[in-house]
Order: sequence, then C-alpha cells, then structure tokens
Amino acid sequence: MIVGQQKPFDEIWEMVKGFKKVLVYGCNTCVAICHAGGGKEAEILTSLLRMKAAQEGVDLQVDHAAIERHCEPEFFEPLDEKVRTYDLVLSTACGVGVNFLADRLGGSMPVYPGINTTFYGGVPEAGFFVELCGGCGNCVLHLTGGICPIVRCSKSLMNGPCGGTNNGKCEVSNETDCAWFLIVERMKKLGTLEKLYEVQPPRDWSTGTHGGPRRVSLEHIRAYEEQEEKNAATEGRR
Amino acid sequence: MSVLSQSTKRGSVLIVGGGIGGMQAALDLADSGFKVHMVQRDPSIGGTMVMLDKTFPTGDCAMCMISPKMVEAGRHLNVDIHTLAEVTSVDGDAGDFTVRVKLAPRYVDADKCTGCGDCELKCPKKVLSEFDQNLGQRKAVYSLFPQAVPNTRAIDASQCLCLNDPDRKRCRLCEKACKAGAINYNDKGRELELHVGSIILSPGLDRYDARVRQELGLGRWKNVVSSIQFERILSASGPYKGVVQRPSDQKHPKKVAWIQCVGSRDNHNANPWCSSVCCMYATKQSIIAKEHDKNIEPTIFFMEMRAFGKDFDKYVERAKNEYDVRYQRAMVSAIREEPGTGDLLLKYASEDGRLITEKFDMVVLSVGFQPHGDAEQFAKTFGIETNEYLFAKTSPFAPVKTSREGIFVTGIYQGPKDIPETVMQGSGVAGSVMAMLAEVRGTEIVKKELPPEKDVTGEEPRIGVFVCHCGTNISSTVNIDEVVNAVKDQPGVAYVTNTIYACAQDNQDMIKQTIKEQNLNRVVIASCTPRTHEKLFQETIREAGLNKYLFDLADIREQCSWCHKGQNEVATKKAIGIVKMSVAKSRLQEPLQSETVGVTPACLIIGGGIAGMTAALSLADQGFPVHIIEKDPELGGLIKHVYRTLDGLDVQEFLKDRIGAVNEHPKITVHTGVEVKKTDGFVGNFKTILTDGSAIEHGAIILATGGVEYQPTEYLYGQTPNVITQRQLEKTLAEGGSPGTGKRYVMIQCVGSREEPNQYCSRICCQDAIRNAIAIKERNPAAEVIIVYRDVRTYGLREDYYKKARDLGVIFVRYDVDKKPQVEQTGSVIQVRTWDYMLDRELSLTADWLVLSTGLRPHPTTEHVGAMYKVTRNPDGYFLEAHVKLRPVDFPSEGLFVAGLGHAPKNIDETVAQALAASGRAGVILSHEHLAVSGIIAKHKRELCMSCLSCFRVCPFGSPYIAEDGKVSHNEVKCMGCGICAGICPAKAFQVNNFRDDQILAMIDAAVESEPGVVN
Amino acid sequence: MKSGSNLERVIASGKMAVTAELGPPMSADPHEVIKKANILKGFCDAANITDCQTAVVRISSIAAAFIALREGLEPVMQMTCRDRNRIAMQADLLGAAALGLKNCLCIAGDHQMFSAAGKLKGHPGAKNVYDVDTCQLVGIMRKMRDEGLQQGGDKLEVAPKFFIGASWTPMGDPMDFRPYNLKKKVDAGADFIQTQGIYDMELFRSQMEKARNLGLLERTAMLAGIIVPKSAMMLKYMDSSVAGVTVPKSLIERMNKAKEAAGDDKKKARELQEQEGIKITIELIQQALEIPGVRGVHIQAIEWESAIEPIVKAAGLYPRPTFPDA
Amino acid sequence: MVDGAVTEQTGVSTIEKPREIPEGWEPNVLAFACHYCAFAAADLAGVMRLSYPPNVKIIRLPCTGKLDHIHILRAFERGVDGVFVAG
Repeated sequence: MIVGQQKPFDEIWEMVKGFKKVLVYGCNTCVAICHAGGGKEAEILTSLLRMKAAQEGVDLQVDHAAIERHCEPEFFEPLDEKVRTYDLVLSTACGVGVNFLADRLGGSMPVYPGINTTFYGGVPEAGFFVELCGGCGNCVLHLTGGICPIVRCSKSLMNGPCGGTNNGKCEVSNETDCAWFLIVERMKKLGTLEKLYEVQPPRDWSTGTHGGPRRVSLEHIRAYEEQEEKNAATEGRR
Repeated sequence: MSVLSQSTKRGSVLIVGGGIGGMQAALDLADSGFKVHMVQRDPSIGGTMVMLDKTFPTGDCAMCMISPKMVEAGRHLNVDIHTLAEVTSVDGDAGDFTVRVKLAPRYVDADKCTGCGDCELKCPKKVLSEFDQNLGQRKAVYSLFPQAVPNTRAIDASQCLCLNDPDRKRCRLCEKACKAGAINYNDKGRELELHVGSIILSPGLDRYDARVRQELGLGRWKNVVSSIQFERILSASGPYKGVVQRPSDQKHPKKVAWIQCVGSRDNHNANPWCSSVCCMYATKQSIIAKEHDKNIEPTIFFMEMRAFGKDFDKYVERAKNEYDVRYQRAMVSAIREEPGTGDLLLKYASEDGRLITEKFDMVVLSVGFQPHGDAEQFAKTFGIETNEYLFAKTSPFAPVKTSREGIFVTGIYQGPKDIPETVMQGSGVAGSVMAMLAEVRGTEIVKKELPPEKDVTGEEPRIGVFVCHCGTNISSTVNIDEVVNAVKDQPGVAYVTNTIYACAQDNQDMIKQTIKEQNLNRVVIASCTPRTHEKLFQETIREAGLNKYLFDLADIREQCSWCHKGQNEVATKKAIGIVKMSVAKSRLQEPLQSETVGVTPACLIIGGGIAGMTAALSLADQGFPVHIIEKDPELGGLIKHVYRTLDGLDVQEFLKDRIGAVNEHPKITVHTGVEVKKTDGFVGNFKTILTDGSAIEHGAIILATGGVEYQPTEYLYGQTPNVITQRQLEKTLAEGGSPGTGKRYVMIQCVGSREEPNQYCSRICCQDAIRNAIAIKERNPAAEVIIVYRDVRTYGLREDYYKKARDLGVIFVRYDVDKKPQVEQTGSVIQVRTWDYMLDRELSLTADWLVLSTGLRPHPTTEHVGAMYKVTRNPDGYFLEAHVKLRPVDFPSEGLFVAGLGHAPKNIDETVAQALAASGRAGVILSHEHLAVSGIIAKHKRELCMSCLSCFRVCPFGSPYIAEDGKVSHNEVKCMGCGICAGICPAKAFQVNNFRDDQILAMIDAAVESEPGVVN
Repeated sequence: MKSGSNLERVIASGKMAVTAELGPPMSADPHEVIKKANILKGFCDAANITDCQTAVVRISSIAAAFIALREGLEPVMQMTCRDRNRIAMQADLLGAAALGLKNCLCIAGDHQMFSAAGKLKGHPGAKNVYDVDTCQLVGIMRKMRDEGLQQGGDKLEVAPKFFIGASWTPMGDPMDFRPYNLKKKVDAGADFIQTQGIYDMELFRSQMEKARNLGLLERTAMLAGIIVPKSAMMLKYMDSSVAGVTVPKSLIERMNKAKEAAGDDKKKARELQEQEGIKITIELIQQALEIPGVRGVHIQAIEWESAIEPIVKAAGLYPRPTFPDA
Repeated sequence: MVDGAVTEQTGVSTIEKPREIPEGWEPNVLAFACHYCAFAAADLAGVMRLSYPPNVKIIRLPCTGKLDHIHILRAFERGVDGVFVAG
C-alpha cells in the first residue's frame, strides 16, 4: 500500500497561515490506513490549525472534509462547490491525490500537500511500515527469492553483495538489513543458490521513472468508454 | 455421588456466612439457576476481607475488589440476604432441609431505608466501632462500614438511649431525622423457616485475642496493636484516613515491628495450627506502610517465612530489596513500654545467641485465626463432625464436603487459607451443589416479567430529568431548584422535577408513572454514582417499557455535593454542568438490543490428571457431557507416583476409584494419546479438532495441563544410587522397604525452587519430606533423619505433622541460600557439609541416603496450549489467571478456566478444590441456553472499514477477525466494550454503544458551555 | 599482453607484484599528488588512485592518475559505479586510455549516506547513480577492449587497452557466497583482484582454498590487501566497524603492549605503535605471499605513504623489477 | 501520531507561550476517567467527603483506551484550560 507521513506541523503552518479560508481535505484509503492523511487525521489537523491561528491572533477559518479516494474524479464531484468556496485546499492525500486535484482545479486555487508520500510498503506490525517495492516497472523478484534488490539494496546491485555488508547489515545503517545477505540465505533455503552464480547483464531502467512519466492504458476498457461517449453524444444526453 | 431419590428435592441453597467465600458460592449458584438464602450474623455482608486495606501479593485494594461482588449479591434477584440472622435448627436431609432462622431486631425498616445516613448525623450516642477494631467510633444507629450491603442502617440496642428507656421517650432524634420514616423502635425481630436442597457453611473464623498474652502488652500498651487494627490504620476509609500514626500520641512511627505467629503454632494458651496468612500479610503491611510513609523502618520478627503461594516469594524478595524490610529470625519474649514516651522495648535473642532489647515506636501483633466462640454449638446445630480444633472435618480428596450428606463447607472454617483458596472453595462448593441438585436447577428462581419495549425510533428526544435530594446529602450543598430551572429549557428536555430519594421504592414508581404520563423516551437522573445505581434505574425504566439503555446517571453526589461541602454556590454551578453533560449525551442515545447467543452444554477438559478428572466428574454429575483430552496413553497425570497424603490416606486407591468413576460415567468421553489440534469459536460455541481428526462442539474449556517434577542436576544426583528424590523414597517405603537401624537419611529442601530463575516455592516438598520422615521414624525409630531446610512451610493444619516429626526425633538444620550445603562422595560414603546457625559452626554429616526435595515445573505443553488459547503465562511459565484474588480459576476471555498445577504448584486437596471451582464456574455458563451479550459493546460498520487491521492488533479480547470474504469483521460476543478499537480506528468504523464520539463531543461542548466567560 | 602496463608485466613475469595506494586531496592544487607519487615511485609496481573514497569529493581518479603517470609512477585508476551512468563511464574510460592510463580497478563505491558517518559532512543528499554494478562494469570494459564495442552495441574506432581489476572482500558476509562473488567478477573479465585488508590469515587461507577449487586463481591475479595499522585504537575500530575485516585479538594485544610500554608519554606511545604497526605489516605480507595463488600484495598506508619504503624493503620486495624495453 | 511526530521531528515545540494570569481566574479542567479505576476513585473521594477545587468535571469512559485525539483537541478548542486523563 502507499505509505506517507504527515508533514511537521510547523511546516504546514508556514504554508497555511497566509490564507483566509482553508479546507483540510482527507483521503480515506491508503493514507488513512497508515494514519497519515485520512478523514480522522484531517479533522485533527484542522483542530490544531484553528488553535494555532487563535494563539497567533491570525484570522483563519479552517474546515475539514474527506472522500473515499483522491485519485478518481467522480469522488470529487459531490464536494466540488464546497471546495471552490475556500482559498486554499490542504490535501492530506498522497502525492497522486494532490496532483490530481490540482489538475482538476486547473489553477483556480492552490492545492498544497499535507503529507510526505514516501513508498509502497508492508506493515510488519501496527504502526511500523517498511519499503518493499520501488515501482521499477520490470520485476526481477523471481531471480532473487522474492527479495527486491532494487529497493531493499541501497546500491540496487544486481550482482551483490558489495564489500560493505557488516554482520548482515548494510553500510548505510546497522538497522537496515543487507538485501543480498537475505537473498543468499533465501536462495539457499529454496535450493536455487546457483541461479545467483550467473552475472546479470546491465538492467534496462527505462521501464522505471528514468524512462520518463509512465501511463497504463487498457485498450479494451478505453474502447468501451469511447463508445459510451459516442452514444451519449448522439443521443444528446450530455 | 450417591443418586438421591427424586422426591422433594429443593432448587434452593442456604449459605451460612456472608464473607467472600459465601458470596462467591452465592453468585455462582444464583447465576446458574438456584435460589440462594444467605444468613449473616453482622448487619452487613463482607466478612473479614472488607476490613482489609490492601491484599498480597498484588497490592490491590480489598474494597475495590469485593464491593462489586457485594453490590451484585445485594441486588441479585435470586439471592435473599438475611442479616443479623442465625440458624437455630436444621432438620431433614440432603435435597430437602428445613431450617429455622432467628433474625435479631434491626429497628430500621429495610424497605423504607435508602441508606442516606441522615439519622446517623443526628444520633448523639458515640460508640467504639467494632469494624474499626475500637480505634474509631460509630453512632448507636450505624452502618457497619460506608460501602455496607445492605446499606440499611441498624440500631445497636445495647447503646441506643431510646431503646434502653422502658417507655421509649428519650432522644428519638434519628426518627425525626429520617424523612423516609424507616425507624421503628418496637421492632421485635422474627423467625424464618426455609426449605433448601443444600447447605453451605462459610462462617469464617475469629481472630485470636492476643490480650490473653500479657507479655506482649496488647490492651496495656497503647502502641501495641493487632494486625487487623493496623489494617484499619492503613485503610483510607479507616479511623486515621490512611495516615500511619500511633494510637497513643498520633505521632508518625519510624521503627515499626511485626511479631509473627501470635496465637499460632503454640499450644501454650494459643492455637497449635499455622494460620497460613500472617507471614504474607505482615510483609504486605510493611510494604504498604512504607508506601504511605517512606521513613518507616519495618522489622518482622518471625520463625519461618511461609511464602508458599503463587508469586509470594517474589513479593518477599521485593519487600527485602525495594522496601528494605528487615526480617529478624527471632521470637520476642516480652514487650515493655518506656515510661513517658510511649515507645516500646522488645526483648529477644539474636541469631548468635545475644540477648537484645531494642526500642520500637510501634508494634503490630500478627494474630492468627481461631474458630468462633460458639463453634461447638454451631457444629451441633448442623449435625456435622469437626476435628479436635473445631474446624469442619473434611478429607483432602473431598475438601468441601462435611461429614453430613448435602452439607458443604467453604473458606477458613475448613482450615486457615488465604483469599484465592477461599474463592476457589466458594466456586468449588457451588460446583458440588450444582452436581447434587442438577435435576432441580431453575425450579425456584424468579424470572421478572417485563412489558413490551416501546419503539422510540424516529421520535424527537423527550428527556425526563429527575434531580435527587438524596435526603440532605445533595440538597445541603447543591440548590436543587436552581438545577431544575437551569435544565428546564435545555433542547430535548420535556420534563424536569426533583425527588427526595430517587432510589427509594416510591420514587421509582413515581418515575415509571411520569414516563408514561409525559410520554418520555429518555431519562436522566441526577443523583449518585452509576457504578452502584445504574443497573437499578435501568431496570426501573425498562419496567416502564423503555429500552434500558435510554438512561444516563449524572453523579452530583459523590463527585459534586459530597466533595464540595460548604461551597454551595460553586457546587450548584458544577452540578448544573454535570446534568447538562448527561442531557447532551442522553439527547443522542439510541435504543440498544443486547443479542443473545446459544450455548452448547458440553465441556472440553485438556489434561487427564486429578484436576481434569475431578472437574469432569463434577460437570458430568451436573448433567453436562464432558470430553477429557489426555496426551498420554492413560489417565492419572503426575499423581501416578504419589502413594500417601500427609495424613496417611491412600492416594493410589483414590486415583484408582477416580479413574474408575471417570471411565464408567456415561457423560464422560475420554480421548487418550491425542492432543487438541485447533479450537475455533467463542464462549458457548467452541469447535475443537483433535489430532486424530475427531471434532467436538462445546461451550467451555478447562485447562488442566498439570505439571512435572524438576529433574535435579545438583548435589551429585544421578552420579550415585544413594542420592534419590522424595518421590523415589516414597516409592520404596510404599513397597514395604524398611529403613535399617542406624541408617541416616539426610534430606535437602528447596532443590530447584526459591532461587533465580525459579524464584517460587513449589509448596509440596516440605509436606513430602515430613511425611517420609515420619514414615521412616515410625517404621524404625533407630533410623536417623536429618532435614536440612530453609523454611519448613507446613502451613495451615499441616503444622501438627511438623510437630509430630520433631517429637519422633527428626532433626532440623537450617541453611541459607548463600551458604548452600556442599555434597561430596568419598568411596560409597556421602558427606554433607552445611553451616548450622544454632551451633554457629559447620556441620559435617555422613549420609547413607541423601534425599532431595525437588520442586515442580509447569508441564512442557503449557506453552503450546497457552499460545493456542491466547492465554498469558507468568514469568515462571504458569498460566496467569484473570484476577489473582477474585477470579482465580477464570481467564480474561470468557468460557476458559484453569485448574491444577498448570495454574501453580499446590497440594492434592487444593487441586481438587480448584478443579471443583473450575467445574462450578463452567457450570454457570453451561447452565444457560442463551448467554446475553451486554448492550455496552463496540459496533462495527463494515462499509466504513478498510480492513487496516489496527483494531485486530490492539483488541485484548481478539474480537475483530478476518472473515471469509477477507475483510475485517467484529465478533460482538467476545467484545467487552472497552473501546480501544474505537480509539485507534482511522476510519471511525468502530463506535461503542452509549459512548459514541458524537456523544462524548456533545458532553465536552455541554461541559464548556456552562462555564460563561471562558477564554477561548 | 592485454594492456602492456608495468603491473601487468610484473604479474606476467611471475614475480610478486606490489601495489600501493594514493589518496588525492580535496583541492585543485596537484602538488599533493606529485609529492605522494614521488614518495611511492620505485617502491611499487603501480599505485591505486582512489575515486572519491567514502563518497568525499577529491581530485578525480583519472586526473590524479595522469599526474602520477607524468611523475613516472604507474597508476591504477579506480572507477566507482556510484557517480556515473554507463554513458559517462565509457566516455571516461576512452579518455583515460587516450591519456595513456592502462590499469583500472572497478568498485561499487561507498554509498553517499555512508560518508555522513565519518567526521566530514559529505553529500548525503546527493542522488546516486548505480546504473551498473561492479561485475557489469568489468564486463563493459572487457567488451570495449576485446570486441571494440560499446555496451549499447556501437563500434569503437580504436579499442582501449585495459588491465581490468576488481575488488574482493573474502571475509565479508555471507562468507560462504564470497568465492562465488569472486567467480562472477572473474567470469566478467577481471584480470587482477585486490582484496579488502587481511589480518586473519587462517580465514583468508580457507577462502583462497575455495577460490582455487573454483579454478579462479589461474584465471586472475590475486593481490592480498594489507592495511598498515597505526595504533591499537585503529585496529579495534577496523575489527568492530569496518565491513569484512576481522582482527585477531593477538594483534590488538601486541599493539596495546606497545602503547603501554610508552607509559603516558603520548608522542612516544604513537611512535612505538607505528613501529609495531610496520612490523605487523611485514609479517602479514610474508604470510600472504606464502599462500598459493597470491600473486602480490596491495599495501594501503592511509595518509602514511612514507611507510611504504621501509615496509617494501624489509619485506624483501625491493628493488622492484624493471623492463628495459618498456 | 500528530503531536508526537510534530515535536520529535522539528525539535521546536509548539507549546503555547505562557501568558500572565488574569485576576481571580480559575482554570476550567475536564477529566476523562475510566469507569473501573479513576471514576471509582473519584467516587471514593466523595464517599470520604474529601474536598477538592470544584473546577473539574469528569467524563466517564469504558476505558481510557477509548479516548480519541479529537476529544482532547475539541476540549482545548472549546476553551478548556486543562485535560486530565486517568485510567
């Protein structure tokens, strides 16, 4: 799931204090699960901002709202009028949501990010999130026993480990496991260690962000959508 | 169990004595369908435990634990409490007893009196309070203690000015003060005749009156107090409000001495038995005193520190290390008061033989138990046999049965013991009675007929507010009319009035009347604390056809008028705020249905030892099918290697007939050589798959996984055939082995116990050693037995055997944990070197046989079984019960119980008692077709839930689960309504009934709105 | 001959090779490189020129290597995978070849967050590259040299002539995989290997045994890395927190004795420890050279280039072989 | 959660700057008490007629675990001067 963490309150206050009417706009899917930007956190942030404004003697009206997801236009529709009555939207959705709403409002009003979106992660225990995938667009997990070297090895080596492995930990920090130490152990257990003996050729990174912004287009659905629009247009429904 | 003729069996039980043991039995029986009559000599139930301040080993306060049970017993539909009552005669036999009870006059009408206490204020006659052990005072019209149940006042005829005036003219102030007209000076008391199926004796014991021991000066020197007096001194509701001070000059004592075994373990005008609890309560009192006042220096004078119970040794170690309590092994011979100062001079011999006189500011005598003065007559009335000390005569194999069929015993009247064992016997005796009267269960209980519930959905809130005076308790500080006016115009409030006593019977009828007349759909009563009166008022509005959860109680007495006496204006403003908060919450209340869930009336018992079999037989006799799951190929458990009890009874015989009874019983299915693979479901609806694939449906589970013997590695065990354990010695003796003349047996105690990492007493090894020593000496007095011990812990009535062993010539040599005995072997001769404190030099003993008293360990399967049922274990690996004192056989999650060595090391009779307790507790659940689920639980809205599992991980009761559709669901039956899930849920999908977020926010707004001029 | 470098000739001649290490300064002034080059000249067959070691900015390895070459000291240029993608790597390699550099050591390079651990600030916020890793870089260099092709497939008019080197940490975790780690570098085309600092000869001998069983020691030249210890504290630090380096207790004891011998005289303590350090280095070199398959030593005297002369002489590795027709 | 994250990360605490106390000002305190322990303790204080300043009101919760951030923030927003949670 997408994991994020709320921006430090002082940073948010610096962003918000110049405005008159602010809407803290929560998203109730991924960022709610990680207790960063859901409807509940939006409400809490709103209350904190109101009290900070009162303390600083700043005249600021702050309200909060939340919808299921900030990455689908239809969810925004019910609140579009309400949103337009504010002069700033502080979106606590992930970065996708902030972009999507900013595009939707087309510059009519600013949309600021309330949280720092960080990574796709797992939740080994309540309140603890670890990065396990970097969205590189060309998965190699079948070669490394299900442990991703691109994201979990600081140097994204395909022929690790490097010389910096220290007691199974990475040179970057002794709390970070060395991915290749884990990969070797895992492949041993799986009985396929010799797969690691071949030298992996240089990767094609273009499938990731290095290849420029990406999009996925499912033709069988888009064709259906176009057809829908054509019928609607001909019947003059729209 | 002999099957009694069907004829006239009664579905009711008489319980003589309202202490914690009697109360536990009463609640278990009443909850499982039996009418209970409780006869109590004092004006209130509670017994000895209510006098205590804190309890060992956890330090919980006694009142907080026992008062909920007293309130529940006081209000229980099927428990009638007859106070100031005594049984005069008993006829008939098991199943149908006719009992005559004499009730002394109370001079206060229980139906009218609301316990408001106005009469007490006005009564001029001050008297020494027995409850406060004559340290405090009470009035002639009094309640035994503030939280008394029933809290009806009583007049002490011997002290009342009016009652001592033949023509009743003098004083009569209480009659004038009582607005309820409850005082009745011509009360004559009355006679009752009860027909009951069974009788349970739990009269408790008296405390030894130490004044008889003039050399200790109780009653002569003011600063010598008994331990029960010190409990009252420590208690926050005691005479000194919990401030530790000396009776003579109220000075804060610095050096305080406790003297152990006062009146116990001593034939010279005292009692020969050990009272079992004094070592531990002295340790507790010294710790609690130190907590009250950190410059107190406690010293305990003792012979042996008997900390044999669960976590007791750890408690004593904490006393020594954290509270630096000084343990002085010496008996004080005399106490003199230093003239003028009130300090006390204690004379004793130090360990190295010097005679010492030490000055102390205060002395506490740890007095033991002894039967009531009328014990002999008491036993005659009930026709039961007693032992020579007038305790009820019982056998270790049936510790709760008296000599007379149908009459049972529980608590310290059966023998000195502490609160958890008493509670266990309470539930145990309930189990036995349920077994005996199984077929008449439910025949005599009262079921309340309730009118149909009015449907209020969709209606605008019409709240009725009743502001109570509580006599003068509230109205003397809070201006009731001002409150009524302030609330009148609150939105949603349809009707406001005030009442003198909201909880009195007439006012209850008035409330019901008003609900109908004013067509109210919500009720707020502003009076006392919901903790004691919420259930009462909920029942009342339910009787008026209103859903009982459409009610809120604003506490303006305990949390307003009583604690702001004299500040009327501010207290009234606060009371208005409190009532407005309740109204705000009430406005948002919705009717709640409490679902019920079916119960499969069968029980699964894991472990086929004595505990498992005893519980199985008792449950089967109650009519419930039982499945015993035994890992080994045959039943028996650890007891297979035990031959004799301390008092010489044949254990193998007992085991054989117990196994026979289990195998023959039609309701019991024994699964041997098999384990539990998996258990699903919740209380009343468990489904278990065994490793052999068979499936069992049942409503309750008893964990009786038992224990194993510690296999010693020290003292050359295993390296020479002459070093054996007590078990092996017992086996050779049982097989007729006769000890040779002049042969010397050296025994070493506490092998594998009372030392890190096993800092606990295994409780049975002292008894094993003494029994074997007596057997050797009786077979051949010329054989020598030397027991090298740390503390001989033959507690309770076992003390006699310790004396018998000494009389037979067994030599006892004490050792200390930091100077343990050294064992060497030269050739075939075993040499034991140990330091003798008495002779103050090292002893070197040659031993033909070295016998090790090895301790106990939890059974290895405890870990696996514990994990499977999500029950925690204490650091020593024994199962952790729900509450050390009051729920010793329950687990936090419902429907799960524990018995036997898996809970903690214990003797055979204690295991049998705990097994019966577990069967009693399980019987309470299995006796219901349906289990009502409380209305105050968390409700889960699946459409809001995103299955983020935060609730799943924090819920202590495991009620959220992942359903078949992969999404999170909520099992309302397991829910205890604590709301931790609601606190963490990011989607606000969980809300606790009657504590919803919108209600709490409404209360917050109401709380602030009533404070004008609040700086925003 | 693959590259004709002096190092290659020494190794090819069967004599024991000696390489040293030269750390370029954090400055635009070349004289530091010139000074160090002249100290090392004549006492080693070639000297590694580190590439922003511990991710700290220094004169680039290629530039410093060229300066050393000009001073008559054959350099071993280094290239990390951290700072350049495959385009910049190949461009720099062509440049280096054009400047006459022949030896090149491929290493992964310390992570930029790593430098934050040291006293210097470094650039923990920098965006690293790691487009290719060490094995892949070795493969790229071999393809350029032997096939005259760029990694992407385009032809090179003139192929660069490189003596390709790679690093190896024999005692790094997981130890049992390290020999295969080495095999991959040799398969990719590593002509010579320089190991991490060796103190535990027994462990090194057993890892070398495994390498021999994989037939690697005939296909590449193994140079045992020896780090010259300056003090007991340095040995303890190496043992505890340098990855893949374990220091036997006995060596630390010897250093401690040396330190105590000087009582509380700080200066004397430092000198005694340095002398002991040099003695230890010499013993390590001799033990390393006896291990079958070791073809030389890579002596790292960090910021102590002056120690190379006495060490090389005492270890009997002086004078260095020379080739008249070079 | 939010407050923890705020101070811990920025190090700069956003605690209100202390202001001087107007004459005769009494703080308005709100308490959240768990039914089984803190609420029971408040009752016992009453039963023993202990007196304490009246400017505190108690909201009963089934358990302090039920407490939600918004409860505390709402109280402060509404002008309550001190929140006391006991369980």
